[in-house]
Amino acid sequence: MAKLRYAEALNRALREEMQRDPLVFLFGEDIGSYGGVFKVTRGLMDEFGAARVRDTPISEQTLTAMAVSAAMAGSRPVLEIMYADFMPLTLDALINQASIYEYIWADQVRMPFVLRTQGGGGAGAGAQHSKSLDSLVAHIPGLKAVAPATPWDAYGLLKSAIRDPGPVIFLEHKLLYNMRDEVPDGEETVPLGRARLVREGTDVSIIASSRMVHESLLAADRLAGEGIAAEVVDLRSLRPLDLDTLLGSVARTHHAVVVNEGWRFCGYAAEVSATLMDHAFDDLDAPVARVTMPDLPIPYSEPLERAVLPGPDEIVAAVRRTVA
Amino acid sequence: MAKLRYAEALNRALREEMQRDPLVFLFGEDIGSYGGVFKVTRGLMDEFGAARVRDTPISEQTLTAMAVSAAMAGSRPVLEIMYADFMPLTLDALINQASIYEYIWADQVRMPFVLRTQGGGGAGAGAQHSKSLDSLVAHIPGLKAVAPATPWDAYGLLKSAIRDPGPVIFLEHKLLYNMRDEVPDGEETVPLGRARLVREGTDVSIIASSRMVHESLLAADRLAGEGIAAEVVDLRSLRPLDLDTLLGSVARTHHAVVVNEGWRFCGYAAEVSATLMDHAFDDLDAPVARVTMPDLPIPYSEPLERAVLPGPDEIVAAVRRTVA
Amino acid sequence: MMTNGPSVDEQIEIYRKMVVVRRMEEALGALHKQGGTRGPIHRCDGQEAVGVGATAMLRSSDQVTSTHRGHAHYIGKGLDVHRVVAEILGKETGYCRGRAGHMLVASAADGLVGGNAIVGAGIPAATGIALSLQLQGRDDVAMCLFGDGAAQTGICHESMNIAALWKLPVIFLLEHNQYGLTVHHAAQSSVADLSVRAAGYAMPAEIVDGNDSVAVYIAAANAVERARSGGGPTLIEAKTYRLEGFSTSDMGGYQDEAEIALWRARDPLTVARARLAGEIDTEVLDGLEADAAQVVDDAFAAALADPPPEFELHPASAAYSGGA
Amino acid sequence: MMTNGPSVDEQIEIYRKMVVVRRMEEALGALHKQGGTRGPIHRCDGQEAVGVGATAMLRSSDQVTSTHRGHAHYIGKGLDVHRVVAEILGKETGYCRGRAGHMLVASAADGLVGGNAIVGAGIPAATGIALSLQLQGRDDVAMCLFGDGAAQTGICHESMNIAALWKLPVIFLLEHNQYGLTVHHAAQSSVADLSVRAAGYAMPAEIVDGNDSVAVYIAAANAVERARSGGGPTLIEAKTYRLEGFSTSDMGGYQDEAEIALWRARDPLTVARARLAGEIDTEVLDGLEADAAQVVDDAFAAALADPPPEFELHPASAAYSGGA
Ligand SMILES: Cc1ncc(C[n+]2csc(CCOP(=O)(O)OP(=O)(O)O)c2C)c(N)n1
Ligand SMILES: Cc1ncc(C[n+]2csc(CCOP(=O)(O)OP(=O)(O)O)c2C)c(N)n1
Ligand SMILES: [Mg+2]
Ligand SMILES: [Mg+2]
Repeated sequence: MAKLRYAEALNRALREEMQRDPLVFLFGEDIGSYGGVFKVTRGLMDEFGAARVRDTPISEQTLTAMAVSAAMAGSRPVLEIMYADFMPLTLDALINQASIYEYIWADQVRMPFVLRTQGGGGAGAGAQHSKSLDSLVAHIPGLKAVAPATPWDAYGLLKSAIRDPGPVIFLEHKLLYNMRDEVPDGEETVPLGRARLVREGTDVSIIASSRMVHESLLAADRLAGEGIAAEVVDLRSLRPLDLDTLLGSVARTHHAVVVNEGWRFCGYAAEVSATLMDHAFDDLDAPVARVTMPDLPIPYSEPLERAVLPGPDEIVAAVRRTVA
Repeated sequence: MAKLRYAEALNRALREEMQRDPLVFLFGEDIGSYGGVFKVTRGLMDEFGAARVRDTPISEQTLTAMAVSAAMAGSRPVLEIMYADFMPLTLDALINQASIYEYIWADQVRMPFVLRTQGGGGAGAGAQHSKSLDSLVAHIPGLKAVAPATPWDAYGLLKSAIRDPGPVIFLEHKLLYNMRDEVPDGEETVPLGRARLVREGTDVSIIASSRMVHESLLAADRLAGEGIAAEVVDLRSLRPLDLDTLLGSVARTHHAVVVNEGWRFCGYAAEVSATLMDHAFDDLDAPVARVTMPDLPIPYSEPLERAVLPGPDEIVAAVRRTVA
Repeated sequence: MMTNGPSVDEQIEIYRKMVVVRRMEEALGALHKQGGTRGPIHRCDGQEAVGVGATAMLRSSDQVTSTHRGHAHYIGKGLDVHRVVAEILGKETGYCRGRAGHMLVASAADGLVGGNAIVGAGIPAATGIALSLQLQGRDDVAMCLFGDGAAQTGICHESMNIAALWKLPVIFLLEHNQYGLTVHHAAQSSVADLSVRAAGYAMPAEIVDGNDSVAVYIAAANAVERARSGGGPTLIEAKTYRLEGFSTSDMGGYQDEAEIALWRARDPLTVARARLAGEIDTEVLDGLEADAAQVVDDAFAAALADPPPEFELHPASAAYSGGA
Repeated sequence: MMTNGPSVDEQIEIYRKMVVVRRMEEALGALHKQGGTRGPIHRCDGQEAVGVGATAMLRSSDQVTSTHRGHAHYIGKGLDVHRVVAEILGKETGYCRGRAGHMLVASAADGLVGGNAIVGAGIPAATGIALSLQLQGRDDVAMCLFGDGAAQTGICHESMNIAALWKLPVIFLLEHNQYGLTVHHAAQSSVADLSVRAAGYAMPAEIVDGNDSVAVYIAAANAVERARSGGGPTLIEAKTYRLEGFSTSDMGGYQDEAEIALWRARDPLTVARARLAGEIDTEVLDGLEADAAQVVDDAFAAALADPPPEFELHPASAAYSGGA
């Protein structure tokens, strides 16, 4: 079992999938000779050539539309959008094109493409380079969306995403790229659409994804010291949601706290809360708590950024209120 | 008290605000000589000239960015985006620009602009001209979003929106433009951020906006025949949400059904459900039900479109399940 | 690599298809007047020479992307009249089982993917297809037909830059019909001849008489030949005119009658017939016209009698549904 | 309307500001090495002649929009060095109280609104400001400085078309520094000289030596004069070079050493000083350089000692909060 950094795990997944399937190609800004500003595509242009690993102009809207149509024409494009903050530029191609063709054209076409991007705060990158816009992409029918929290899942989910017959939005996190952890030796994939029970507990279910899984684990450690046994569920897949795992957990704990790094209002945590309302109202002894960014742009200065990002303090406080 | 069509009420509001404030100007596709494809700006170019009522090229992304910056420079732009389906093209200007400047620039600037658009299905306009994307715009901090259901509110909210010191997204509905109803004679406005109790009832709160208010009223009529007294709340303002009115209603009825024409997953109804979970869990005798579009693109053919749009049947069924 | 003009046989086939399109448009207009259509229909009367002439030399494996005004493109690319009409009428027998409607018709088997009601969206779509064709080493080409209004969109610029940069096998076929919806091109475009912009991408360009199907054919054939042989993209600006207004919901009043008369005198059907009349018997042409009219009549009769689709949830429910 | 070059006094002031910027960049580079900065800093060493030369003739009521690489624009437009540095360091005394960070600095009072980390976003922003200025009958102008990478974005095209169509008082000042992030312009742009694209908007354009502040000044002054007098927009392409890589996180390796050496020999500070040396005593220049260095040293010393901001929820909570 090799230990790899999250960025290396992604790189390995890309390399293996490109070796396996000549229809896979990569494109995006600075992914070629430079190997990507987060180094995820390092070395791939040398191995696969400039046709299959392409540097592009700064044209996110068109690049995304091209990913959709190139997929339709038989390729398996993997597009890198450098920051999740630029996702608004991709949304016409996603909402008005990728989302509709398969259904509206009565299954005449498939669109097997992956849009990789990375979001999240904590790096002092400012209001236009730090956002988590999970709910924007998770709202779109016809798309899947995943957000790996570990090198293992980064590797396994990216392989599944590339092999999937439809569009997959792949949300990485800038603060996770250097995380080192185990990655399987074989060619194992991780199925899309399945959450992972990261830590068992009996008193409360903390439901999170991406970097917030690690913040939740820190919170769970602290809570254990107070005698509260928190279960931590890593959603991994934002759409479709793994309802069975969620309901199973809540049936055991009767309390839930949802943690998401995006904004609160109409954010991803609202959907998880509403879904639990739909399906687990009778299991719940308290309302589902949401721990999110406040509804503010992300400020630059360190003390300000620290104040708005959700972390163990906020999670612990929400759990205490919930189980009280 | 004049009876005006919804489109005429909007037209009157625009005319009066342009007369009142020379800084107000309108721009958008086909709004000038043609008077708008839904005739909302009819006659205004003749009255105010081509400088203040401008036809534009098809460049939504830039037009929205221009609304933001023209507002910052002292104007009060009112931009028409012809279909809400084109809102993805406006989102970079909204999320990465309009949303952030006031806070990030420490209150050095204000951005008093209005983005008018219209959404909704039922007109056979197909998957790219029928969507309701409420949650996309309601997710953005720093913006307000309103969705009038009546000529009165169309008139009064548009006046308030134009006078507001910040950005307001104004969501009209294509099937309401011909609705005729009372509009105040004076210069009355309707404040942003306040819901309206449309119909009182004791058994369930039906919470809706835009055209879904009328579908909810039809449902309430039918439910009355079954002995279920439904209260209907018209949100009017999607962001900020009028929490007091919602909580007051649910405290009386102990049951809630949220109706929204957008998609379900991460849709606007999820936020209302989650908010009620946050604040009214103990008041609720049953989970909040969501009545929405299924998570599918909107098909063209009439029987298919009718099948996916929420209407009285779906609302009645949801209420029955909720109060059962 | 200059192409000879189309052979007489080819000209006959082009003319036949142009007549089919014209009869279709007229029949749709008549049906609309009777209330037999749904949603606005964008007729292309007067522009048949572009859509049919530009696609006449394409293989079925060549890929065409279209617009909201695509009827001539559909028939030009070889789609079956009955199944096109059935789609426009929202029938189960339509190319997309009634889900698409007239603006979004697609037939993947015929290389038409597809109509598009987001102005400009066909441009990056064709560019992405061309990239896929190039990567797969196929010698097929992609062609997008788009309007003078669409040429003002950002994605047009981004696509042309990328296509020229990567020498993609794509033909940009601009149907300059003088208007974008109701706005004259002089109020949308800073230049009268849009083909001057090609120099900004070091791309060859040409202006042709869009009402002369032979001129369009020759220009397109040269561009197709260039694309197929690795010579990269071409911009063709076909000057033409929309004789029947923007759509069936157009209330008119913004066009100059004299201008319309001028163009009507240069009706592309008249031009094509006059040219053929020098080569073959007029009885043959009369017969061909009668046959074309019959094909259209039969198509409408059949389509009107066809069953509507029945609603079903999409089988690929994982992608089209957020929850499990 | 040809402008004479800048007077000697103006040249001295331009040179002084260029030295200030260079010392700032160097100090930021040194501070970064010590771990004293947060997030990537985009130095503009080598480009000072553009940012300072192009803004030297502007009034404080003229409006400038900038980029992620805006330090020379900030100083050129008259911002205070200490408050700029304080903002870059995230201090309460910064122009935006530390919320913006170095990529987003704005000073509305100085007509700088503002830095922007969405590539290209300053272009429609300036266009919208110009529209507002025109509508208000002010004779101020708007100027956007943007990069060769930004010129490939769709909003650049849309903005130039609109600005030319409406004869807006805006100057498009393209800083062609050969790279967009790590990608050479030859891999991003289909043409080497981006100014050729101006013909596509019937807009005057000019290429200038971007390392010669006098040449930049003259071109900009002519364009400003044209804009102020109702002559509409101009595109100026200033050829220059980024001497210190993309940002402080640039790992290099993609640039040619010989190319860097070539440009270093034409350092804009050397060029400006050499020209001034013919006009005034070198002791004066030495003194000026020492003064500029002192100003920067003092600014850093003060800013480093300044207090960080404290987090507070935004007072305009209605707009920045979804709930009541
Ligand atoms: C992005 C977008 N903006 C606006 C519209 C509304 N609209 C539909 S067609 C049209 C005019 C298009 O003009 P042009 O490209 O010249 O095509 P034509 O109708 O002349 O064939 C407009 C503005 C749209 N469908 N999509
Ligand atoms: C919309 C968008 N896409 C990508 C980026 C990432 N990015 C930041 S700067 C940059 C290069 C910009 O090149 P150019 O406009 O030439 O400016 P320069 O850095 O050379 O000053 C890129 C791709 C971004 N910030 N915004
Ligand atoms: Mg047109
Ligand atoms: Mg550059």
